[in-house]
Amino acid sequence: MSKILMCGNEVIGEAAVQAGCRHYFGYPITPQNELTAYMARRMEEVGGVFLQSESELAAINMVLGASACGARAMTSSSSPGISLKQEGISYIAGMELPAVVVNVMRGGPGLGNIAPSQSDYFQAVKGGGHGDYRLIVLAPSCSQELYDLTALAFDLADTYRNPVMILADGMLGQMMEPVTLKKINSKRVKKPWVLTGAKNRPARMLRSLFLEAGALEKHNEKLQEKYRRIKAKEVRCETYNISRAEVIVVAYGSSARLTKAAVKMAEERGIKAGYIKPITLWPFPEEVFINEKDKDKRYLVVEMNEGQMVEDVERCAGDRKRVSFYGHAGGWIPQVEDIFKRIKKLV
Amino acid sequence: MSKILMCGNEVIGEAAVQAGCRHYFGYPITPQNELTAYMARRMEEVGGVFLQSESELAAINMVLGASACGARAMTSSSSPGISLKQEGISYIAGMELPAVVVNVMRGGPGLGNIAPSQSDYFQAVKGGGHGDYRLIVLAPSCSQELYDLTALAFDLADTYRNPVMILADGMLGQMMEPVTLKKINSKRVKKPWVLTGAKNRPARMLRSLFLEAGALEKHNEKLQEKYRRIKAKEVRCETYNISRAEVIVVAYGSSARLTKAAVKMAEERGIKAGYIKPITLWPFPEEVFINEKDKDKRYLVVEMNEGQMVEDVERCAGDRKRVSFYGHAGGWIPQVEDIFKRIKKLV
Amino acid sequence: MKKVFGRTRTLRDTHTHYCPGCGHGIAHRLVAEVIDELGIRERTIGIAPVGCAVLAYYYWDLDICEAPHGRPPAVATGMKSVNPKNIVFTYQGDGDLAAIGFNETIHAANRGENITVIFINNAIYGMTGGQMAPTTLCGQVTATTPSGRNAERYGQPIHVAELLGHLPGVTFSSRVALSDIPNIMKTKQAIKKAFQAQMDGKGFSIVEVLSPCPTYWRKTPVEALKFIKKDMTKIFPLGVFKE
Amino acid sequence: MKKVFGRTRTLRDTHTHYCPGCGHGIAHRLVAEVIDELGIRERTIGIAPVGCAVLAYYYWDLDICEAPHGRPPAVATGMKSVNPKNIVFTYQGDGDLAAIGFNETIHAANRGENITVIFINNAIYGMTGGQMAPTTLCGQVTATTPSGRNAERYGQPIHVAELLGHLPGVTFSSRVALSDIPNIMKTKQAIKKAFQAQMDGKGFSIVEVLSPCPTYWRKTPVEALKFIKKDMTKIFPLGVFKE
Amino acid sequence: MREEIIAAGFGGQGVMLIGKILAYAGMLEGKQVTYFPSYGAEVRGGTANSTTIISTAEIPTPISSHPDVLLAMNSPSCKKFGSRLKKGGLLIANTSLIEDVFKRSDLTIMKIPATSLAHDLGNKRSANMIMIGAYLKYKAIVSLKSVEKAFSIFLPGKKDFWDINKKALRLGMEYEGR
Amino acid sequence: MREEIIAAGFGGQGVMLIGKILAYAGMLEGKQVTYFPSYGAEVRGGTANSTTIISTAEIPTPISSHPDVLLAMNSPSCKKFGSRLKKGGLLIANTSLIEDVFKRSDLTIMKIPATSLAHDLGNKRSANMIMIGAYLKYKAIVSLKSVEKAFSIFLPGKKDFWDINKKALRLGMEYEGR
Amino acid sequence: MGKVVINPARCKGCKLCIEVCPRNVLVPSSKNNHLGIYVVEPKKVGECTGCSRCAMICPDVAIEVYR
Amino acid sequence: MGKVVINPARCKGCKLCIEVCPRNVLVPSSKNNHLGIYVVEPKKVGECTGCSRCAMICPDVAIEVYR
Ligand SMILES: Cc1ncc(C[n+]2csc(CCOP(=O)(O)OP(=O)(O)O)c2C)c(N)n1
Ligand SMILES: Cc1ncc(C[n+]2csc(CCOP(=O)(O)OP(=O)(O)O)c2C)c(N)n1
Ligand code: SF4
Ligand code: SF4
Ligand code: SF4
Ligand code: SF4
Ligand code: SF4
Ligand code: SF4
Ligand SMILES: [Mg+2]
Ligand SMILES: [Mg+2]
Repeated sequence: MSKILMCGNEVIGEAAVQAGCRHYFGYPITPQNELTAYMARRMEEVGGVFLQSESELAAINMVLGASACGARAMTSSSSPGISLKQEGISYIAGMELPAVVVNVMRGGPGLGNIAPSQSDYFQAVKGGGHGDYRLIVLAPSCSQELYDLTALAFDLADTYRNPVMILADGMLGQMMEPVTLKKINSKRVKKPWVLTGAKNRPARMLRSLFLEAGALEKHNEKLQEKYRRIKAKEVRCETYNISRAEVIVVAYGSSARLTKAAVKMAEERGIKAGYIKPITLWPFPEEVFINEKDKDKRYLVVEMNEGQMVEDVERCAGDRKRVSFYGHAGGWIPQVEDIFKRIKKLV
Repeated sequence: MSKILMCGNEVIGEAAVQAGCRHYFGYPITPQNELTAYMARRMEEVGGVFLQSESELAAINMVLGASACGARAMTSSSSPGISLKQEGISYIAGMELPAVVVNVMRGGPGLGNIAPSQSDYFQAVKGGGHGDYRLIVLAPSCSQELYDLTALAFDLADTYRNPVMILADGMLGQMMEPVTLKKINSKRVKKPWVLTGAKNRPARMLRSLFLEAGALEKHNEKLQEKYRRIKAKEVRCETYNISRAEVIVVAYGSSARLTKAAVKMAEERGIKAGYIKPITLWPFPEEVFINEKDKDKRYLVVEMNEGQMVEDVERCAGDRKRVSFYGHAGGWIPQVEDIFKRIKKLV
Repeated sequence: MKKVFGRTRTLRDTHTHYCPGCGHGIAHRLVAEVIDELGIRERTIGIAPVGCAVLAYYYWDLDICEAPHGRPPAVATGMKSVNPKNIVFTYQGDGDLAAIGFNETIHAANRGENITVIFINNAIYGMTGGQMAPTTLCGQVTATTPSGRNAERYGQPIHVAELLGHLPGVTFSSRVALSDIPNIMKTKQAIKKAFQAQMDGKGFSIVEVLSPCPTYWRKTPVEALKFIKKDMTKIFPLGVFKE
Repeated sequence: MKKVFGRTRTLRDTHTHYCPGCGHGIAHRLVAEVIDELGIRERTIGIAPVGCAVLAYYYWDLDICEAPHGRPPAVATGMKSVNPKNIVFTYQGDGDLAAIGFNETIHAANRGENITVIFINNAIYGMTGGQMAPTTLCGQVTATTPSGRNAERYGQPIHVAELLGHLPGVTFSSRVALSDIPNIMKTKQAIKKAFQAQMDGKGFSIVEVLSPCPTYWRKTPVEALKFIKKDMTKIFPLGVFKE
Repeated sequence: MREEIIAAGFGGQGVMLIGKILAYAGMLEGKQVTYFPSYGAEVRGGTANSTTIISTAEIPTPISSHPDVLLAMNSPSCKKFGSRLKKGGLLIANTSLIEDVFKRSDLTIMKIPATSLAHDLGNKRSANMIMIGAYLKYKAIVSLKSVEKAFSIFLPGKKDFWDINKKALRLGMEYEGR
Repeated sequence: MREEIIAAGFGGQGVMLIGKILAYAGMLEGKQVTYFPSYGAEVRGGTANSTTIISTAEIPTPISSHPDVLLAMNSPSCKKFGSRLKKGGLLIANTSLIEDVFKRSDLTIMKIPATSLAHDLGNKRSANMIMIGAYLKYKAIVSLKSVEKAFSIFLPGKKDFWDINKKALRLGMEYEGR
Repeated sequence: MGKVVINPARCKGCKLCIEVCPRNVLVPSSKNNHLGIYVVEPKKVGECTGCSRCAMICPDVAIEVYR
Repeated sequence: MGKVVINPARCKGCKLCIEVCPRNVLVPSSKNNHLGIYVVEPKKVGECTGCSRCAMICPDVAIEVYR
């Protein structure tokens, strides 16, 4: 299949269309505007619904409504806009509705800037909204993954009746690199909960409110049970040379691209290095760390933030003293050489 | 000083008034309505500003405005409303404005219910908004602490030019118990950054936007430097018997009340138990855990959620296998006996 | 003897959690009757608000969805975009629609979304314990206006039906009241017109219903109806503002 | 010879990031001149929007604060509550004010907050690359309406000045245009009236300024001004809607 | 010493006030106390209840799963909380509105038609005070004096009302309800 | 092989298109490529730039701190990026708008008055194509054929425009600019 | 001639029906329902015209009307 | 009699001033500023009345007017 050159934001859009998404609701924000614009064009072509909402709040709740009626629905934004969607995301998770939410992260906090960043890991992975819910969080690191993981996101969302977040950043969204637009065979998931009007069947309700004594506790247990299933089945992670490595670099998304090159550089210079690239940030690939019992291993976590995933690595690595961090926030992008230097320091 | 009987929400309000807060902006939500109503009454009495805003979004941004002009400003809400405030909180943190935000947590996710819960730990402590910012998070566990910590919150906010969150829950907010309304000697912090009109001085600007190359990175470094200072100076924590204990129970807020009783029960039955009650959830009392090097110690984390602070304990305890968790979400409140049973199991 | 008045199909036979004399019960009945009379129950989707009517899914035998506080018009927009043949309506209080959710209301109305909004204006936040609403009357004492709503601070009550009537996307906007039998009958007619407009694909329809909250008006149910008639309709005139 | 036209005190002498022919520059100047003529610079606080004018703090020599996208009226409300003697104004685009932030606008207006809003209606989201705004004209091609704004889907452009004019808390609401010299002079007068209203403690004042965005209208600056005159004012009539 | 008291009924019967008064009285007598209301949507139409705990030791939770005492003012709340009463607990039932009182042989049960008594007294709203009176009769956890003091704090300045409620308290204390 | 190219100028000069065309041409020739634009507020009024990387190996980052080539279309961008050029790098400067070209003895510098040449050609907007032509002359990383193919992808169907730009490309290739 | 049937389990005793009945058919009773609410009952049964006013105002749809 | 002074560092070449000048005083120049923009310059200098129309429309406040 031949490759084409599109910017990452457009790749996400095309993957959604190929995965059967016909309902997109969004509000412009840099650096993901190409995605909104792409959907505006493409939905006209494929007869889908594109709606520029009055705000991010409206967009996430339009997604809620469309999903409640059975559509594969999506919205996208960047950091400040995603913050505004937190209430809605918590509702969608609580109501067990599928939905795909794209965050093309930029520099924060506040208005920050529009440079690439990975500063919303905590928000995405630990829950920026209220309550004990979890998003499935997918972290692509190149255009091809943007395509493949976006398609996967819709299947996971339907399968688990859970919102899925694509956690990209301004670099991935703006960059063009060749991508193969494989045909996507979407999973057809039955949705016997969808609202269509109570015709020849009992009426249905979709809600996250459980006022009866003990009901919300039960509902939370049900959610947790689902999360355990997801943890058991959906962890995705790329590893390289970790059993022989002395230093394992851990990075996702954009910083993982750089990390790979740095690890290669280290190897060329005779250093035993490897890497772990989580693809699902939640569920986090805990087992990979737990399986590496060798106490002499050192972990270097590289993030384009001030240290967020590093806390998960510390938690899983057995002993946090083995974990070090390299990162900055606000548009900083690591250099391959600098990562390499950090690796060298650790051996 | 004589004690009086007020509900927890009112105690927070009175503490704010005593600490010199004269600007309150809020939107009703259960279980914190008594606080909003109290401020409506009290601000009339003391000549302050009470404003019921049209929404939580408006409320947090009114706080931003009032704080930018030098006022000790506060808002309060409960879980879904706090989710809506995440963008504003991220801005306030990015702009380095002092502010006090009260979250009287209820059951989630989504609409959930109005029963007590501790399900917003992650949101408060890891950052529900976008970007690498930190809130100072104070977790009171009784009415007296509601009073004392609310007063403290205003001082910390001014001192560090940082938003401070009071993380309470429906139980603390609704409960009445005797409290001493000590006179509060608020710290007077100079605010040479306040907007008053550029009279006889250069114009000032308050912003979180840093578009110039490298500027946002620098700004983030400045913030991190501040966070390190806070970590060094402001950790607050209550511990009991931890050096001799075999089992250390870790709990904050409402669940800490129950934990204390359970630890006492265990001691009475000859079990070596102790507890750690973090009062500042951020900065988290990491040192307390790190200081306890004895590998035989077991930690039991008790939360009214599905396991959130437990991740911080796992991170700090040296080896996560030593950490176990007891908790549920959705209005569940642990029983002293059950906590005791869990302690027993661990010895 | 023939039954001349009974419970309509779409209204479940169950106890409601509303206070004695609360207008929500009457409004629920009217909506259910209209739906049954129009024969649209099997293609209708309701959206429950966050407000006293939050449990509406227990009361209407319809497909129903929840929406975050204030967001029903956005949720309805999403729903309608999936299947335009569904009849989608929201049922919202004055806090829900005119405070936190006014932006969603205005924009859905301006887009001319083909949905129906039943707007229960009881001049108070019932659910949360009687705080000021955007429609609270000047001078009215509430939990958050202990000395009465002060126009200096909060301005005049917002006139939703009139304001939305100015938007071209709105096909029907009317204010009615549950103050007595003739007005209850008019309310039903207005609700019917609103749903009919949607069935005819005409765009956004809204019925503002002045509705009693005896509890937080601190009145008996009978006094509450009188209050609507005497005081509330003075500030909120009844009528059709767009048709 | 005497200087009869020069840069006013409050306008910093610096390069702006605006495109050639952008209306923001003219509007900035007018605001600065009014502030200087009224002699209020030293007690004025401005609030910059999120939009092309996000860097306004580099251009006005005033105390200035940022606000999240759409929230300037709420921020202004907070500010004004601290020191009512400060003159507080917001400067907002049509996305900022009429889309994401319309609720804050309406409620601040309805409360009659004693603030001044300069509302730059350029019928587009400039900052983010030319997407549809609530004020985009029907048929207008934008990044998100590749076949032109479709009234079926998005309804008619929102008429902010008229709509706000209906609210009793609003003391002054007017629409002006930067289309030519006489209208630029009228714009300045309107801005002056708006600030004067605030100085007199009269409540909420707003000036809606039709302003060119040559870049995303895909026109030359000269064509853009003609577009305002010919097309835009047809849909958005100039005038005073409340005084 | 530790006493956990639930007062329950429907909205408007004043069960919240019962709880607050008992808590305040406990505080006046130097005890540790907590008071916890039920609230929210539940309050409307459904049952309302409050929990008061009076203790000589610190109170870990203001919520009671197995109370010592239930003051039940209507039938659904009698059912709902009656089954949760501690063995040997005390149930005071407002028989005006409770037809078949919950049956448990391990309880002390006092039946008192508080609503009718209040009616006769001329103030329907005093039924809650009658219930407190009945409680004081059975258990001397707090004194009548403290209750009266607490009452004057929560409902100050309403002289007439005050007198009637004083009577109601006494009526409850005197009633023979076994 | 790995070539990092920055094209920079002000908005409207078509520096983004330069980057995209070079990337596409690289892809056509079976190379790994990335293209990264500068965007946002920066675009307005200020400088605009794009980075293209063409490589035989995987490209870890689309951003270049020390590019091999700079196509500078105006003065500020020549200053801004010229200092970051790799030792031995290539600077192609549009001398129509750059008066004093950045001085570094370790660079190959080509001066070409692209804007005036485009003007003379009858299409001001072709200056960017002239710059590409000049680049092709100095480095054969991609072929003229691939560039022309790429051009027809990004600006399809504009026959007239196409012919002029073909001429522009050749004009650049033929110009002697040392 | 009409008849009203009141479901005591639904009645909340708001008395709106009493207020609107033109024939004063309805009165508060001394019976209370499971919640302890004193419900309304028809008294002057013969007077009822079956006009349904009571039912139309009843917020709890506790009244059926026959004619 | 008037005079205009144009600051080339501020001028963005939008030509609005040219459009509004009643005396056609201003013309596009072939000089470009530091950004490479062809700025506007006064040509028929003697014609200028100092009416300030050009300055009033200039979005970049690049024009000073003397009279
Ligand atoms: C985001 C959010 N904010 C606030 C609340 C709390 N809340 C629940 S209902 C309500 C207002 C109810 O008033 P209204 O909409 O007028 O309905 P009513 O109860 O009067 O029928 C509020 C503020 C909430 N649930 N979610
Ligand atoms: C919460 C949030 N949503 C979206 C954005 C992206 N954004 C920045 S400016 C803008 C709109 C700009 O349009 P307008 O307000 O009309 O101003 P203009 O640029 O046209 O002057 C948007 C959507 C943002 N910064 N924050
Ligand atoms: S509080 Fe008011 S609106 Fe809510 S149920 Fe009671 S009477 Fe009805
Ligand atoms: S994009 Fe439009 S509004 Fe923004 S600076 Fe350019 S011309 Fe002005
Ligand atoms: S039907 Fe008419 S007459 Fe009969 S009870 Fe009802 S209101 Fe009275
Ligand atoms: S109107 Fe209905 S609820 Fe009210 S008293 Fe009559 S029957 Fe009972
Ligand atoms: S109006 Fe101003 S910026 Fe535009 S061309 Fe004239 S001088 Fe230059
Ligand atoms: S001042 Fe008047 S006459 Fe002189 S150049 Fe400007 S517009 Fe022309
Ligand atoms: Mg209401
Ligand atoms: Mg705009």
